[in-house]
Amino acid sequence: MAVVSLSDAIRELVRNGDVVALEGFTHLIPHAAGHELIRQGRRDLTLIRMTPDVVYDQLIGMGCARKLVFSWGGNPGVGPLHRLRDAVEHGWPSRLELEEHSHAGMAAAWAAGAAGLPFGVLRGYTDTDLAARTRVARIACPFSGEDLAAVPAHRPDVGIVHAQRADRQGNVQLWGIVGVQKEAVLASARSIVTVEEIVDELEPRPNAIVLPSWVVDAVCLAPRGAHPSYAHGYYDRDNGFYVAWEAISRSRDRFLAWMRRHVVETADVGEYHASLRQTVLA
Amino acid sequence: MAVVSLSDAIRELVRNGDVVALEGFTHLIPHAAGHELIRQGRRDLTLIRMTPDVVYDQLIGMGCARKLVFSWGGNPGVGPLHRLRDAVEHGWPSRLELEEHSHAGMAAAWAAGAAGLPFGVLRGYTDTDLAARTRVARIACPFSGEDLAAVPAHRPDVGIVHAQRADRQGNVQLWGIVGVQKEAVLASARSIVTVEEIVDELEPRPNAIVLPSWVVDAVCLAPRGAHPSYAHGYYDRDNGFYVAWEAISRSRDRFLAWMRRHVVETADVGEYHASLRQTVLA
Amino acid sequence: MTGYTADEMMAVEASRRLAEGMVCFVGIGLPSLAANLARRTHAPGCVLVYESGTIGSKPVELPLSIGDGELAETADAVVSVPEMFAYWLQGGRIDVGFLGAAQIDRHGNLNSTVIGPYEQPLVRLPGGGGAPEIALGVRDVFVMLKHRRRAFVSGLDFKTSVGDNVRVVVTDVGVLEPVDGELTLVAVHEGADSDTARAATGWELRVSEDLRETEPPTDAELRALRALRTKGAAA
Amino acid sequence: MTGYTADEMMAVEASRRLAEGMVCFVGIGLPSLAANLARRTHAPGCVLVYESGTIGSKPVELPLSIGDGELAETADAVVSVPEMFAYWLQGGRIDVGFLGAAQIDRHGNLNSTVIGPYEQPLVRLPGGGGAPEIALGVRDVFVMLKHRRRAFVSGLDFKTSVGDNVRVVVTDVGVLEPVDGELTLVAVHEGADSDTARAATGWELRVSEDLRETEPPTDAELRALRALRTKGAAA
Repeated sequence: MAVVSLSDAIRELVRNGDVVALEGFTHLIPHAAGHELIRQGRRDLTLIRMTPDVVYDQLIGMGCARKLVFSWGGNPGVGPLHRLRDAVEHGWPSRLELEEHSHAGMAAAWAAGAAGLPFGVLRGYTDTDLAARTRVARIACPFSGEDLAAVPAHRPDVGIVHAQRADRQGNVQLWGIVGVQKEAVLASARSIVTVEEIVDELEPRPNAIVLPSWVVDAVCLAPRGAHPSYAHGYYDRDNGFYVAWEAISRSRDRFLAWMRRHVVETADVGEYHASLRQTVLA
Repeated sequence: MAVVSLSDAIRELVRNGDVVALEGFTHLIPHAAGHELIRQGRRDLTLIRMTPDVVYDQLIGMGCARKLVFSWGGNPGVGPLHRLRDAVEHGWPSRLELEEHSHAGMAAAWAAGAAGLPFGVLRGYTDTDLAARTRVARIACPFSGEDLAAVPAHRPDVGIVHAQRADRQGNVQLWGIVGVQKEAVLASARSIVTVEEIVDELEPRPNAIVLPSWVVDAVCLAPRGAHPSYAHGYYDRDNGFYVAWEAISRSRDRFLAWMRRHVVETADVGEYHASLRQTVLA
Repeated sequence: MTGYTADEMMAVEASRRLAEGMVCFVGIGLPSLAANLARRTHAPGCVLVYESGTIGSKPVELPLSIGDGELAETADAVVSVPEMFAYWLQGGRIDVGFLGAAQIDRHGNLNSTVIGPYEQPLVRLPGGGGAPEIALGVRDVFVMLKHRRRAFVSGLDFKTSVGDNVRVVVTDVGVLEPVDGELTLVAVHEGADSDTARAATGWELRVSEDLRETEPPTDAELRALRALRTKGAAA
Repeated sequence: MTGYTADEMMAVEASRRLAEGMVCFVGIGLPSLAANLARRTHAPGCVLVYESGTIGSKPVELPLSIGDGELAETADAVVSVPEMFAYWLQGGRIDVGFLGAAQIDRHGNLNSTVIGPYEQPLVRLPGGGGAPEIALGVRDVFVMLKHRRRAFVSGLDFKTSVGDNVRVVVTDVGVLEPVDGELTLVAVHEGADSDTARAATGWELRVSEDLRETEPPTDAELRALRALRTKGAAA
């Protein structure tokens, strides 16, 4: 593990065509890393995430994705993801293949991936139309004979998460709603963690998990790198932005203009935030 | 959930012939609860635990157990369990049936039990003689075809653990090495938690897990109830006692005398500790 | 007595069905509103579990998302998402699960996946999320849904979750409960009748012989409800 | 130079094989001694993982049990036991796993279960514990075992773990390594020779043509080792 710049980490660790997971369950969504993937023009990515929201809408709308593996895709508490819908309903900017699961199936697939198992087992998908539309098999309990669902483990090429902080050795600490971040890092062949700050010492905290430096390939400083999501103990969720995204993302032109202004034409997360402030002032 | 006396909890929740797990991985071993099982003369118990040590040696030597489900049985850092050996090698005080697993198999069985699944999956038991001596089946990954091990889930009648503290509503908090305590409680039909103290409020702590009152059937106050094991933040492991147990447990007579003096003829954990102090003074 | 909205009527009616000590798996929007209202009124000991991993959350303001920080800060425990679905939902520890949907059929099966054919959808919906296993894993499923012909359909475009455990459907017109395996109108809200419901239902709606009228929200319920909405209103 | 015990020679020899940054799955006794010695001498960045769930423990005193509180207090992370075996061991994140046993055969298979027939044992041993999956799940298995005829046997009474990943066996006589799938004596400690090893081995022991003599413990190694033993000595 090394503490490197986010642009170097993305350049060295993410290739076109990779299977990439930017995970996070509402909290700690790695927006800065998603923006860097867009700036560097990654293509044909298979994107995995339980709850694709704004950052995946942006990646899809900018044509970075070939396929989406997910269980719930929307703008939480606001509405649909217009770029995701446009890709699925009209193939704009390109066709998007879907592999659709339930949350429980995705969670089991993440846990299996982290555990080095080829599949996860759950009591699920039963009698739904999902079963016919996704990668799920039935498996019989060898003791009771009970019929259960098996999902293939997630094993991305690259797992990307955002955390509150890391120490100078690259040990990562996150707390609050921890979602599937640990699993996403452990299940991936390579991993990138963006953090709010680098500290000398990771003082223990209630409800914190630590990812030791030797399971992380790159730690990158990205202050406010989760915006419009939040970092528990650092800043709140920008609920207004999620509401605003509804209008920004509705039209292709406005979406593209917004992405150019705030992502493509900004160099990093610092300039991204500066550009947002200017827009508000203007 | 109710805060009740340990003797009432054992009387009401544990029956002869039950499958009972007193779990704990070196830390927070529920000795006081084990002693109460002995005082109340429970019989024909199937005892589950990954690492049976002194308290299981005591239960087995006092004739409470019919069967032991385990993965490592010894006096950690000291030597064998003489009462366990005597039961297995010579059938004293009665025959003891063994169901033997590996740690990984037991851990998977606990996780499956907590998850309400009939079996757990692991890459294990391969090419060992254990496979022929225990309840394990082979299962094929429906996607990759890989051959893996399946273990039946643990679903005890009663799960018993010791924790640092609970609040007056019966929410339980434990920290330090947490072992499989959460799984043992969640996998069991009924559960008993002994605690060092009852507090007004469970102030959050690093590395603590909380078991909400509605998954616990009885919370019982048992100060120093883990002795000779320890309660992180309350008292240290009595390593001298584990060393002394080697001599105490070696002969049947000395074992029985010790158990009478310190367990059978004491009313509760308080008298148990008082009797130990007197022995040292004598 | 002050006026109230259809949403408020739905939240109040759903909240009344939650009892002290019930463990509820809660989604965002009306379910969260209903469960939090119950906690502020007749069932302060009602336990809120959010799929983001928070157990026993006691939010003061309504969260906009199921992952808001306040849900973690006020929780008895916060667990990982894999643990939530494996140990807590699949483990059978949840009494009540709330579900919404774009379509429901007479058996309580729900569609939150797609309108039109799956491969060429007219409307691509967010997807199942927790619904398929919530519908299987909780004891009682409560559905909250606006009563419209396009939502109450004779045939689903896609079956996202099964109706076996659906005990009640609360709409802005009234309340449906399964009778002999078919959703039946058992109550209507103030100002509505069985015709209102029939007109808004895409199948031949059964109506209970003893059709009740629901109790309108009390002033106390409305006060508690509106005190909660500050943040939720943003959505 | 001061004298040293056979245990100290074994611990020192094993510790020398641990390199900076290696992640080691450590049991109690000699393995814990060897791994902690490495941390105090040439490999301060060696990562100690104990099956009780502590990752990156840095104990000042040697633990008597793998669950001692100090292992948790000094750890980078503490995880549940199911997570340890699923995510960390089975997940393939461990470089080196130490194993001991009552019996070993020429292929590095180990017995820590029973002496005599399983159903009517002469000696009932503690059992496999973590060994079966440590032997499968780590990259390199290091075995530490006193060199005795009753331990180095031509046939195991019970196969608790498989030898496929055994890279070295450190005994009180010398060091064995697999050559063409059979454990071969490659080094002897000061004062021992191949005959000593042959006499203590229950099979026709192969001896390497270029048999080395191990380096006796240095004063620095012994000082560091003895500083660690305070607590461990209690066992």
